Amino acid sequence: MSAQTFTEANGSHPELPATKLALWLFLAVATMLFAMLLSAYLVRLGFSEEHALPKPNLLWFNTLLLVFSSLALERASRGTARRAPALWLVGGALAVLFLIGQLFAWSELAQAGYFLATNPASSFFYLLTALHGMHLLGGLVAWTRTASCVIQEGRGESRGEAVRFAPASSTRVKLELCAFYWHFLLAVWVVILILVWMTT
Amino acid sequence: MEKEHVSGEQHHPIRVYLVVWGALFILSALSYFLDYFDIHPLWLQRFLITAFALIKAALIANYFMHLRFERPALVYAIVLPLVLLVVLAIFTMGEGDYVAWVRQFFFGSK
Amino acid sequence: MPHAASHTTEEHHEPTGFWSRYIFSQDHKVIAIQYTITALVVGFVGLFLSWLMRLQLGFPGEFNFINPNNYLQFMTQHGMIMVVYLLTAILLGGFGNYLIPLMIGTRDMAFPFLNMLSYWIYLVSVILLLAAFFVPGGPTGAGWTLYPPQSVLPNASPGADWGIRLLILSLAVFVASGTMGGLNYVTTVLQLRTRGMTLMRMPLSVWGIFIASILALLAFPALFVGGVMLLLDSLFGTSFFIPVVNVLGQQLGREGGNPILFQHLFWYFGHPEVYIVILPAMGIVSDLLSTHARKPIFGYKAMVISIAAIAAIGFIVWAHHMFVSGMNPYFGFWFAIATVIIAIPSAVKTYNWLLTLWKGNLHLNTPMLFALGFVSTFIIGGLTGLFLGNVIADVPLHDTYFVTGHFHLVMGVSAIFGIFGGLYHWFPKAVGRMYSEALGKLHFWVTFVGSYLIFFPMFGEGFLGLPRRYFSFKGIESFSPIIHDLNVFITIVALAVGAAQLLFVFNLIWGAWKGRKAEANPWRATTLEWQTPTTPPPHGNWGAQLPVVHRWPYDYSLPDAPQDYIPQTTSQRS
Amino acid sequence: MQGILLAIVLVLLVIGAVVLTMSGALWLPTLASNWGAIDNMLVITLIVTGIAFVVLNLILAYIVFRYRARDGQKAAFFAENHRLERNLILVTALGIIVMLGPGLFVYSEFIHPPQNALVIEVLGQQWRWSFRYPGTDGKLGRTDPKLFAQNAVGIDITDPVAQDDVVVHGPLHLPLNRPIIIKLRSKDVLHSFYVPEFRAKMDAVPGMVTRLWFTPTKTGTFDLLCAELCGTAHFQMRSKVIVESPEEFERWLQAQPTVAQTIKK
Amino acid sequence: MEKPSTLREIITDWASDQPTFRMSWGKAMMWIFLLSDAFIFGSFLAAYAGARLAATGPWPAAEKVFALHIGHTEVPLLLIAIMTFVLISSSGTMALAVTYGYQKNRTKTGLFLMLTVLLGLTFVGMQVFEWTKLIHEGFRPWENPMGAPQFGASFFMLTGFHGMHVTAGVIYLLIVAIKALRGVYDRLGDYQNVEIAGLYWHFVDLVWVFIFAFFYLL
Repeated sequence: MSAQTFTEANGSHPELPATKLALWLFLAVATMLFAMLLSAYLVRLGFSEEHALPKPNLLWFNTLLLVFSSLALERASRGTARRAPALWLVGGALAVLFLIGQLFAWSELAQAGYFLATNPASSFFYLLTALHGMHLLGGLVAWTRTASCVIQEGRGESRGEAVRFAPASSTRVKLELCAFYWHFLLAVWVVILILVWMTT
Repeated sequence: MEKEHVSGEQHHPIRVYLVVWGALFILSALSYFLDYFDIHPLWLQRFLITAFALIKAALIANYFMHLRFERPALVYAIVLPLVLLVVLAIFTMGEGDYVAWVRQFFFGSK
Repeated sequence: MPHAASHTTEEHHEPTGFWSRYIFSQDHKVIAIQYTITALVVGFVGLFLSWLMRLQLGFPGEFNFINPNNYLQFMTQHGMIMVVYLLTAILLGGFGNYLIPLMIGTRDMAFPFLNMLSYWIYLVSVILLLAAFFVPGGPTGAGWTLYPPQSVLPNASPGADWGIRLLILSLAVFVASGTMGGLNYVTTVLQLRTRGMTLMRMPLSVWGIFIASILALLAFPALFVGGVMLLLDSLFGTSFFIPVVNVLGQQLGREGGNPILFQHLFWYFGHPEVYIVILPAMGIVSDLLSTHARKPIFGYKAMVISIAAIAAIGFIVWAHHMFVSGMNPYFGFWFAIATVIIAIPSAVKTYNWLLTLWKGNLHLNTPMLFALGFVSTFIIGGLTGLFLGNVIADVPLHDTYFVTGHFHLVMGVSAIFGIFGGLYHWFPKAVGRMYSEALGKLHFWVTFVGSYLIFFPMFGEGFLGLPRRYFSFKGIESFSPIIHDLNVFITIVALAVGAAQLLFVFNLIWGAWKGRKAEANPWRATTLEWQTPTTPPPHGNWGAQLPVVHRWPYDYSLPDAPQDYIPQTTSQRS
Repeated sequence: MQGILLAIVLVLLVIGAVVLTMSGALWLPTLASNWGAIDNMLVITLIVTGIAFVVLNLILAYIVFRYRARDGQKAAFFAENHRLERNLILVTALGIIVMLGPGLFVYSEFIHPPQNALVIEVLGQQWRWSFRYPGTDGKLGRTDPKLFAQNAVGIDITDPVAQDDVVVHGPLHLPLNRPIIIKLRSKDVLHSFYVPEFRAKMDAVPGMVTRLWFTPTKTGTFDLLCAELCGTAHFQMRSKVIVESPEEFERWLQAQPTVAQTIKK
Repeated sequence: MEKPSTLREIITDWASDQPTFRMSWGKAMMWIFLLSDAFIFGSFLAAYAGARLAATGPWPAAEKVFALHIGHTEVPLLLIAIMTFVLISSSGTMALAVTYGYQKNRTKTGLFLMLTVLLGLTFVGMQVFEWTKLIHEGFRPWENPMGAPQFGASFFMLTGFHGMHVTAGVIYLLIVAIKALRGVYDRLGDYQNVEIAGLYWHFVDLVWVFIFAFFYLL
């Protein structure tokens, strides 16, 4: 198969799904954004003696939620069309729970007396988590739009055999991209968590 | 190859240049007055001066240097690497601030 | 595009006369050979300096003419010569010039005059570099990293006045030459490819050189800027990098500078520089492995993407050279994470080389041996790099012989192996005669085994805690006597390996003079440079018609093909 | 012939490397500080990279042995295998995470010194080390690089806190089992505080202060080296570190003259 | 047929066997050169920022240093403001020259090129005046009466390097202008060398925008 693609006589470009490339580009930009913020955070910590920040254990629980959410979406995108809707909904619900959990973590921090302007660590923590949450919210919008497709297609398939999505169907691509975005957000969250954990 | 993208064949009305030219004058004057009247708060002044500089640079590159009319392959190839410079600037400035802080902290006199 | 049109149809006017043909030639191949010879000559100076250092380390006190001062000067010049004036120049100037136009099917570089200028300016920079041996105070002894304050403060280190100024001047000239060359290579690759030669059909050698040229264009500016500021600090007494200091009891009137700033600028250049050296070598080795194993390169796309990824990430990892430099300690997290991420594309390349060889039909000619040697030394050099990128593991190992061993294997020996392999591989094309295989193989075995014997023990020395850049280790009780024995051993091997390089020189000269006439395509390779109508190709390369490309460059051993290779210019499937 | 030879050399290389590592002849000097975690990180890194080294080189050796050119042998044609490539990337990423992850936590510890540590100042200059201990008040007096013009160690002698400080040029005495923060200063060029047995290392930069910390856990005498090139006599810029029991350390410190006694105003 | 998406266009350009940048070699090279040059100036500015932030002496207020006396009133940064305006004007005239080049209008192209050269010379002249004035006032790269020594050092370094670019640009434009006026490009039937020179000149202006903002104003 590879021989064929490489020995084509004309010099035309290979087909690349534009949505996929668009997501990659978006992820590159988002990565840059988080990377810049994290580097600014590290830069800022250097010239301050005050690094204290309470670390609510709730954060680990939240991380777990996000991991399961990511896993559910991944299963949904690979699984059969019949089971996909349930998994898809569970994944989204877990993500919503994660966001609520983050809000609880914030309130825990606030109760301990750490606000946006208390010290560099706290302000960056609020900023980073807020930004991450916003990205997740954006993801949820895409999730909702995909959900309707999944449910429709799942309904269509539910009477028949357990079939997988056709490999190139648009729903399948949407599911995969959405799941991939979730993994990305999970990775970003883990990096944020580890860095904050280690530096405070 | 699309004809309208082959460089050397664009025709820009002179009016566009004059407008951009005028905008550059106005933005330069604005930055100058921001400094002249020492607008406070300081962060706002600095932010605006930086923002105006970026806008001016974008105008020059886009219109005078025709970047706006070039094919995106060139535009991205030229603009994206500049991010690496931003990274350098973040770290040299972070280092400068850190050293200043260390001096303040340990020697007590900046 | 009137320019392009005229260039593709017209034949070159072959210049007549000795001077315009061989000295002030604008033919990319002649310029490539000029670059190669100059770089090899200056490389031998670097090799000789390393001998002197090794003599001192192996037999301290035996050689009276080596004192601590000129030991440091030898060390600095050795590093500078090897990294910049040999490796960078030969890989970009030599291989870049020779291979790019031939491999992408064009008659010459986009700007032949600029190309010629680039070589002559490079020559000037080499002369300036070597001139430092003859100025008062000698060349600088501040290490190739040129860290201020010691590099510019008078009396702080040897050669801190004229030596450093001359070196910076030479580097600035080199940057100018490199920019001219780099502009040419990048423009040529992007704009001058022949019909059918898409970017994704270029041989990996061209990819490596192309990306390395981009790196050079974007990284050398930082060196230039750091150099200019250093020069101002040295010449005019400015204080960019010099804080309040007191040298040998004398308070200097400097104030408020920041030495670490220079380190940031230097490594912002210095780290990409490592890739400027290794990426072309990687590309060359990929081609050699594929050709001599008679197998398509495995994962061509992954190879291209990893070259590009290494280059891009290579710009945001520089401060892993500075983990214990006293910089803002929190930077460590960022640079450690970014650094180990680079390990992934590097690992991908290694896997793909191995998978290229898997189930191949390995013809172990001299170029192939060197390519295999490259893979092996790159593995060990790359893996030891993980110790130094992993921020906390770097702390005990930093500035010890572990570092010396690591970078010598990964960018010294590996890159040199890529160069040797490439030189042997393209020698028949460049001069039209064969070198001696037997001598070449001997050269390989001595160099390969010798390199391991020299640099592998250095990892052990590094674990023991031996600091680098030491003139002598006498009187340090914590080091066991094994260090002395090791140093003697390393020195003897180093002398032998150095001497073996004379074999190589002899082989090339003898081959060019008396060697057997080479066929047009002795390795039965697919890439364009082997399909030229005459060997060696004349100025203009292609005769009347430019070649047309129909396939990627790695169609080796295609199942139902009549031959085990199909040149890129062949249009049918079989 | 060449193939067999190369395979043998590569196998010998692997065996040699493993034997050399196992023999422990060229390994870190005995640890004398709390930084066992650094040693552990080195071991983890060594195991991860060691496995990769052995496996890759043996594969290479096997390849050159098995697939060296022979009559009638033809190379197989395969150019891609996305699944294999992805799995290899995942394995590599896993290895890297195993290696770097814990290291970052140790590094975090490395840059956050404990609160109750004894702060000692180390001054590097071409080509010797000086040390300053806080006196009875437990605090170091103010310094400023501009004051090198007045006294050799750049102390503000008008600072009351500085009066009971102790400056020594001889060996660095340290109490056992007490966290030490080393504040590093340099008078002229870059130096680097390096005691192989302590593992910790940090550059001294003129015009500013850098820090590192460790807890000595073994009594004895160790070499203090300079690990950053600092000019001609870089290789001779040495001193000794003497780790002794806290009582001995106190006794020694009491016996030293204070700044008030040594430096005239 | 609608316009292809940006993404699609990039892929097409980079995947084809045509020149990647659909322009002449000279123009492509100038763009790549300018990218490299941008890294030089970017590094200069980043290094200046790092040096300034770490400096121990007080950083002099640029508006005081570069003030001019008109009558008895002190006008801060007057000369710099004028220089900025001169350089922007020269960029405008250059743009016009390029436009007339497209129209193959020999006289107008040459005229505006000459005007650009004149404005460029004015800029360099004012720079020289500025340097002389400061040196008279005791500014040296290694010291200055106003505070941190890095101030003078950065000033001479940044403006000196930029000034060298302007000077080189003036010479370059002069050559192009003469060629244009003598009808060399008419005979070639192609004025793109004017456009390439224009790219360089605009870039020099673009760099000044940042020096003006970051060195003089901030």
